[in-house]
Amino acid sequence: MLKPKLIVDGKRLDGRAFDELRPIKIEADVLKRADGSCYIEMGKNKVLAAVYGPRELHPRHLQDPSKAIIRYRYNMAAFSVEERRRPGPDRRSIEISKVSKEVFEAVIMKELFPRSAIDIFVEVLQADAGSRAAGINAASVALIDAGIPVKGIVTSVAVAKVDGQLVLDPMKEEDYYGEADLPIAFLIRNGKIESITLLQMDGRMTKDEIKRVIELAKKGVMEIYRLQRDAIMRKFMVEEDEG
Amino acid sequence: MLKPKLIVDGKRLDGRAFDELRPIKIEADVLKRADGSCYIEMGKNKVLAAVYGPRELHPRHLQDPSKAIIRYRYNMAAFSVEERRRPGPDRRSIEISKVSKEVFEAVIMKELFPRSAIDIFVEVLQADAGSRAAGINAASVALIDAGIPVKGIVTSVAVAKVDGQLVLDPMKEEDYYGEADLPIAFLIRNGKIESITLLQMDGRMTKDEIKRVIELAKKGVMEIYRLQRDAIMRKFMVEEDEG
Amino acid sequence: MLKPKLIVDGKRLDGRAFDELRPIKIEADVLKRADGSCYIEMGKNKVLAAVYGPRELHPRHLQDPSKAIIRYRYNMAAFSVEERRRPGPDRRSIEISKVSKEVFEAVIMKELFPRSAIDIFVEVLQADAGSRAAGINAASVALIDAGIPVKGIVTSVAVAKVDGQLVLDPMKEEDYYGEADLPIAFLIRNGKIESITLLQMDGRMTKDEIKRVIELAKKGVMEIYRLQRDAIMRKFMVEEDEG
Amino acid sequence: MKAEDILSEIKKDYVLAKLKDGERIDGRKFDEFRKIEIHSGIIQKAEGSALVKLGNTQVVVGIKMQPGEPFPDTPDKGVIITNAELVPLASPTFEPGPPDEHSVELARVVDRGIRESEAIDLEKLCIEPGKKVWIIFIDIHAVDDDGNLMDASSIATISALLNTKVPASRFGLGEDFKLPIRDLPISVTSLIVGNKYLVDPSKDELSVGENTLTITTDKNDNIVAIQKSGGYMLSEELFYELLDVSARCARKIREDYLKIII
Amino acid sequence: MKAEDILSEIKKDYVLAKLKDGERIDGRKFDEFRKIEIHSGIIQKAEGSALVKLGNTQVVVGIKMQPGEPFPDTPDKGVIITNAELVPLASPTFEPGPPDEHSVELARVVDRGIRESEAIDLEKLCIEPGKKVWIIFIDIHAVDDDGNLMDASSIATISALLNTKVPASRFGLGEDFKLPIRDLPISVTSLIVGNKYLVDPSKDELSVGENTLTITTDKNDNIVAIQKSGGYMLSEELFYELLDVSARCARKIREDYLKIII
Amino acid sequence: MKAEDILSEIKKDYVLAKLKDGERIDGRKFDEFRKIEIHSGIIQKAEGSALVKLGNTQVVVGIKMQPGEPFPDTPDKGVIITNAELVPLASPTFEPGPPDEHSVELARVVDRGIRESEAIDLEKLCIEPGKKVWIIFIDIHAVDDDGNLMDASSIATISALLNTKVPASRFGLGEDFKLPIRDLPISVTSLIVGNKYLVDPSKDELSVGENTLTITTDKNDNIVAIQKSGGYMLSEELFYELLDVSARCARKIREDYLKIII
Repeated sequence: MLKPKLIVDGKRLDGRAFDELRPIKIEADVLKRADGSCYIEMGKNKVLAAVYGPRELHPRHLQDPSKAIIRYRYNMAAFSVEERRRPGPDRRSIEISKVSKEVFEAVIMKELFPRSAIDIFVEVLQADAGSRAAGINAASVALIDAGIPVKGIVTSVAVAKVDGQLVLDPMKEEDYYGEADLPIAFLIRNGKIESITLLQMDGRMTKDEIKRVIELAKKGVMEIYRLQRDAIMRKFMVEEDEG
Repeated sequence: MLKPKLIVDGKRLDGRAFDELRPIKIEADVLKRADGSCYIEMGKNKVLAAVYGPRELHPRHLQDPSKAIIRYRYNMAAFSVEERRRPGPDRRSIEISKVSKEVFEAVIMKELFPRSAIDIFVEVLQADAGSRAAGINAASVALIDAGIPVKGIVTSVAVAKVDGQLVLDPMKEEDYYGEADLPIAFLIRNGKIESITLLQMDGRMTKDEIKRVIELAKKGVMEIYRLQRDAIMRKFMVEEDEG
Repeated sequence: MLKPKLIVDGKRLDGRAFDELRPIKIEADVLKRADGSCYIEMGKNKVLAAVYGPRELHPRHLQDPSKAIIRYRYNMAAFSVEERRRPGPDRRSIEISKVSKEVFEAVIMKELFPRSAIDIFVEVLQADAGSRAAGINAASVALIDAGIPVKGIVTSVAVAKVDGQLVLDPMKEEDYYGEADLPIAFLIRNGKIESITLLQMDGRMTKDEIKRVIELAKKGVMEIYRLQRDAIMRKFMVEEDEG
Repeated sequence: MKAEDILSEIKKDYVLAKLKDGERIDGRKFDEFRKIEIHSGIIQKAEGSALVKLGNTQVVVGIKMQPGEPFPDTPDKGVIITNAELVPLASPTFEPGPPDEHSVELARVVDRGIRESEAIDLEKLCIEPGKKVWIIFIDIHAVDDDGNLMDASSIATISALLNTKVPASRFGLGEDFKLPIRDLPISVTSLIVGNKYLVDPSKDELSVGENTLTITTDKNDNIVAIQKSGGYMLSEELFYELLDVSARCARKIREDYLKIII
Repeated sequence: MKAEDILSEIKKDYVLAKLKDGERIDGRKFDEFRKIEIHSGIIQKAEGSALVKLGNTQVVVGIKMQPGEPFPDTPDKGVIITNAELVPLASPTFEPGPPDEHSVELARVVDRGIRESEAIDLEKLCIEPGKKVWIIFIDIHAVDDDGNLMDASSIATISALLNTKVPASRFGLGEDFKLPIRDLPISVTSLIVGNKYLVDPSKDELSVGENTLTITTDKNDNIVAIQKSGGYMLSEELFYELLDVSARCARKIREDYLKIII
Repeated sequence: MKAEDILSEIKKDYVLAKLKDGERIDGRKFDEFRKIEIHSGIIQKAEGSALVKLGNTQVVVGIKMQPGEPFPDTPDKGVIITNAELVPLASPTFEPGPPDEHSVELARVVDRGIRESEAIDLEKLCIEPGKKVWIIFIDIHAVDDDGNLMDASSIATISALLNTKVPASRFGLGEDFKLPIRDLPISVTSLIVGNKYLVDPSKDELSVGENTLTITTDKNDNIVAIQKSGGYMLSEELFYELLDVSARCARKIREDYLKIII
């Protein structure tokens, strides 16, 4: 496969500017059985998140007497990618589940629920680069929908380097052919970015580039954060209307 | 493979009439270690059933404080079919185990044994269409051999539609080339058919045909029932002789 | 592959006499985290053994109220053999782990530690015939390093029949092309061989040959035993120096 | 007794009390389905797809196709492989791991409906007899289990197949073409309570015990699959009644939601 | 203490008490096998088969054959694959699941007897050197474990091999022919109690501790496999005695039950 | 509270108390690695290998190579497969079984360092474009986990690659040749405690919580991989500081231990 030109006339393949997100749609409370849930579309990514808990943890010897255990399962549907994938966790899913779990370990007030489990399940129905970020963004809303106390909202996005240029929220071609990819998540509290909760990178960048990446990511997450907040607002307004 | 003619001159490939069972042999109490056991041959099917229990169930959190848990494992030996099969459960075995378990959940007086497990194990040594029915017929006898209180005897048979004709207890060729197959089990109490405990179907039949299938099946199970009863009688007579 | 001549001019391929061991190196206490450990080289075999315990055994229903449970895991690194092997236990490793475990069940004073587990882990970094014997020899030293009470030292070696000749401690070519292989382990107490703790054989030998094999093995283990003892001595002398 | 067990006990009593009065807890008739929504083609990366909502129950089915080897005994026919994932997102009782007996049964019963009704013209999926045919992967992904995943999956599967394009061009095998569908098998599942039935049971209704009968019919009202599920006794009379009820319900679903000339 | 543990304790005491008097609980001599029954060819769908009863212990062995690739280092020889299933039907202590250490050991020791005695003439199972040879699947299916599955399996395996027909015609490879067998390896397992042995131990006898020694001999009394199994100390003298005992027992089994000219 | 939990609590307090005083418990500077020992080529049966000791932490890496198929999207490049085994010999908390999230993360982060720095010239490992390339198996075998397996594995991996001979002659593919290495990626892992960092944390130091940041740099100080690991909040400032610290430490390791002209 020949690498296509990814930047043409200062625009990206899908016509976006370098610092432009793909279209995003967020809806809270989309599942009945789960305690909290959220559906997100980020470009072609279509992702569901559900939260169950706090609930009893079995077997008992896994319980932590001082806090809740957070579990996170990132899973891709067999039909979510070009080539049908065999169901079940692969190494990539296991790693994403681990680092995403750690995001929420830092953010959930887990000391309030000793001996219990809080389960976060993310199902990727369609994937197109950035599904881990989409999952985290949805999970963050689902947690609030479930009424679980958190220190703030977590918002995630990736920044890539393609054809020497830093671009926000890369889609599949940019991820695949790009020189570097950096997914990141921030804790946002009272509308302000407070700290980094997820950080990974692969590719090749200078220290200077990385600093610019972080700035670009911060711009991106603030936009996503507003959409997360809106989704939560819409949900609670509906409830008040109904109440 | 060309489908052969399955009905020739009003007779089936093995010379049977449409409503005729294959030769059946049933023997109770054939295993020493099991609490109850039974060996059955239905045509070329050779099947062993064993019952263990009521016995303690581990791990404890699987116990039901109000009744015994029934477990059923239908398993085919590697050498039981034409092509050697890889040991371990496949999807077909898992489904058969499930529906067969449910047969006995309806029939065993499980409320008498809270917190315990009753295990039914079926090993197919040779298979030739109808092995699930053979397993259920053997398991029913093994349960009585084990002295487990039941609401009656369960008897199972299949009916198939081949070359447009409904035939009782299809053998492999009829099952494979036939247009429909309906395995069924009945609870028989005091020599009378009382209700349906297993019912599956695949193929294509009209409602009317299905009613005729059920009548044919009822004729079949009454014959099998007599052989099950005889096997149980023989076993208890032997015990009295020895006693 | 053509079988090479394994005995030339009364010498083996690597120049050894029939009753000569390969060079052996033993070092105790080579790992920090383990409670006891040992590294051994027997010819090209490079093997690590570690002991953990006595320690609590989970889940609880596996505990034995009268004694410690001994567990033994023989594992080969992916890179330990010519062709990369897929990680995880194969049937050979499972069998070796079982018979090696039984060696130490006979030798550890396990009644002193009811309800607990003593774990012996053997990692084969490089294998070249005789890795199970090397593992047992290292494990025996690691147990003493861990301070676990034992009835004596266990020492193991193999004897093979190659080109009609019985040879001590076969290397890979002798094992592969030989007519028979007999791995054995003895309990040695107060410098004396007391009894057989491991015994396996495959190949073809007469009763008379087997008796000669045992004599040869006894000669071999006494030499290895001295090296085990030295390794233990060196370790405790170091401790005293440091103390 | 755990809180959830008590809640389940209360629901059960309520369902049974209503049933005595000849009513269902949500006011439906005994042979009435919940509201059905079908969103076809929602997974653009799949060859075909559908999200089906059956009341609050939600299932996504995706269809993938690729060339592969035929089975030796049907060298000139395409191959159907059906799989169901009951992911833990969909219910507090589902656990991660390989398919258990529930997902295996779900996949196999849906598969039988498609296969036995000959809904897909498999002969048209032969590329080179004995060597290469189209493999159809039907992946059922339950996302919200508010009862009766079976029928939601059945409807989602046929809906997904109806919008499936065979991706011939991607594999250099000519132009893409619509998957040849020639029947519309629909399963109808009833909860059995004594000698009564409740079609399309909700999760709350299922609290009385998960005893169901699934009957799948084709467009000509032929029965193509039956599955009794659950440890209960079924009377012959009720079974015969449900053959009619199921055919009637399936016909209505076909007419209301799958108005496609075949 | 659980009822079954107490029962086991009582059995153990009884076995040991009898042993002190120089007796076995069922009156057998120390080097005497239980009654052996061999039912050959009972699985018609297999290429070879046998059900063996050793007292109440029962094992079925089935042999399947199919063409396949040889191992790279033996390009002109057939391949033996031996597998044992200790299915939960056979004993209250067996559990479903992949082979554990007991079934792996059983399969491997039986396999070694067949392999090392060169019981099967593997050269005659080469179809095309380096490309295609006959694969022999030996599947050991324990159905009732009343002690000494090892020897029951060993006898059942050689019995099944003796009635195996190579299914050449089914694969278009000429006429079927008898599997070429040239030796009759028989394993003999003894329970070790201190410095005593009990050949062919029953389950009740094994309640004293599952410490056994298995010695397999060929038709010329050569030893072809040994397996010490269990966490115990074995004396050299007893080992040498058992070499004789095992050869003698094996010879008797060969003569009484496998009277076949090879 | 279990003895080990109390011990861990005490260690944690001690680490934190020292930290308040601006010190590490073993007297190291905050950006100082423990003593490194590299033993290259210790596994003669592997194509390349190294045992690395990082303080008491020990890791063995073995490299195996064999011809195989390329990935369809890189038909002219060799393939890297990296696997890590956290065997129970190495730590009381490791359990036997398939790779868990820790070993998967370890393998993937090491792999990314090698891959993204383009340390191996994969184009030179093409045998026949689209058909046959060299497969490189990197197997990381942890044998003593006294903290920071990540960096020990990273150093051991590049060391093993540096002494790897491509075994061309064994596969009839010409003469053996040295694996073409063109960069020396080194990962540097820091423990994060509040707004402080401790490079190359020991197990005792990790008792304060396993919150780390791994930054891998190439020989030109480019960042080629980053992994935040652990449930904690990282400040931007600390991150930027660690980019410098990590590059500096990596440079020192490269100079002190991997003095090889590339």
